[in-house]
Amino acid sequence: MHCLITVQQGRFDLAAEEAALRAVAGDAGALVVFQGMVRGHDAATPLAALFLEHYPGVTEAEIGRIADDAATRWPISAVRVVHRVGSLAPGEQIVLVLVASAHRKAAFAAAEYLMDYLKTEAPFWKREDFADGSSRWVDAKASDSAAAASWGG
Amino acid sequence: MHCLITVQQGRFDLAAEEAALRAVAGDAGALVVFQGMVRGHDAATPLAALFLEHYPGVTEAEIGRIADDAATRWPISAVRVVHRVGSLAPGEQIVLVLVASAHRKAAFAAAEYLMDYLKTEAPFWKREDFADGSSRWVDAKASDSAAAASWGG
Amino acid sequence: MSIRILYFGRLKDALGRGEETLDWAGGDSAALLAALRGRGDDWAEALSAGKVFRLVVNQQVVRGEVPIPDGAEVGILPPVTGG
Amino acid sequence: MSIRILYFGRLKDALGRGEETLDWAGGDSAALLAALRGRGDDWAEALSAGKVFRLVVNQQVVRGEVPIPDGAEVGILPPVTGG
Repeated sequence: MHCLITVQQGRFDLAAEEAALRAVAGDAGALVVFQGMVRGHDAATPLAALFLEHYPGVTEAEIGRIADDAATRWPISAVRVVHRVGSLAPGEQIVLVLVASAHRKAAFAAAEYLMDYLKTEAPFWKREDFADGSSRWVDAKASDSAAAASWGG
Repeated sequence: MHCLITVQQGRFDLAAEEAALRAVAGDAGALVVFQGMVRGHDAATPLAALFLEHYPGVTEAEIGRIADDAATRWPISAVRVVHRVGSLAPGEQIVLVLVASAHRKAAFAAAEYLMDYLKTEAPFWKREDFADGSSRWVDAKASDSAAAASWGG
Repeated sequence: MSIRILYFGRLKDALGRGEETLDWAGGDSAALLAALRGRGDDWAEALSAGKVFRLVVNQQVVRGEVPIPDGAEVGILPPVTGG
Repeated sequence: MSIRILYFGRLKDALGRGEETLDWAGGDSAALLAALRGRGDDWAEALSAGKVFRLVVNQQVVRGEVPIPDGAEVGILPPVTGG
């Protein structure tokens, strides 16, 4: 299974990533892509920017581990994950997940599995910087906290 | 809900379709893409090309109907479907489905729902043209036939 | 009455045609299929009740037995294999 | 022994630092957290047992109580909010 994980500040290029994945994916009939964008109106106050930080080294290793895990669950041939950090304006891309497989259901399942992981377990933290100058770190959702509790510590 | 359905012989441009969808999708945080490609080694004999035909007019209307149906099931803001017909070489794109939503699970569910429909109910027929000169129309899968039987006739 | 019939996918090969114009006494979809099956063994086999297929009348997918209007376009669809 | 501690997300703001080097008597992860909580109410509150968080020792996610080696890098993670 081909797997490439990148955490970066800069934008990513969906078309370039799609071409690169297909080049290594072999005779894959199915490609599923998830792209996340910054929403501008999740809160009552308009968002100026979303600030993301992560744990360099640990983040990439953990995402790679979960991609390997996905490959044991579904017959997938290639995975690509790009996650951005830093300050991102509304509408900007945050995350890109691509999964190639011979089978569409495997590609869908693995992409959703990776996104669930990225949302609930990968070491990223978001801060909302609002248009009125205020800021707040985003609270983990209750369901995410329940998952987090099981990590111990 | 924005919805655009096209059946065409020519290739499609993932990046252009993604940009066009985001332009109409509003404050969507999630974009799910499915892209299907021609597999070259599904059968024992290598494939020279996959030939697809459809029922012009009916195909587009039926896909549009199912996209509207998806929009009643999940909160999605925009759908784009491009399906190719004609003779397609192994590795070439066949189908592109894009779904934008505020919520990732809705985008995943609707994209998978649309693909299930396209595979089992939309009026497309595939013929495999093999490298040895032989041809055969692809048999519907048993599960697809069961679904087809319920249409009556 | 006269109707236009369209055949798709493997039906084209099995019946040796993609479309035809049919002068017909008229009736519902079941009567039309019975008339076509009466053309011979190839037709009875290709359009047998055991083989699932769909009818489209004037670009509308139909279910069960429906009337066929004069001048209708009738699509006869074998099981689909898209995506 | 000396270890390096990294704080992330809201813990940075709550504790007023992103990292520190700590001279410490040594022990396991539970002992380290107890020592940090002992620094005052802010620390006890921010690192309270009721608040879920994760520990990473030398870039490895750990579960339960684990030894902290001399020279270790220890990441203290609040609940994650990625994607």
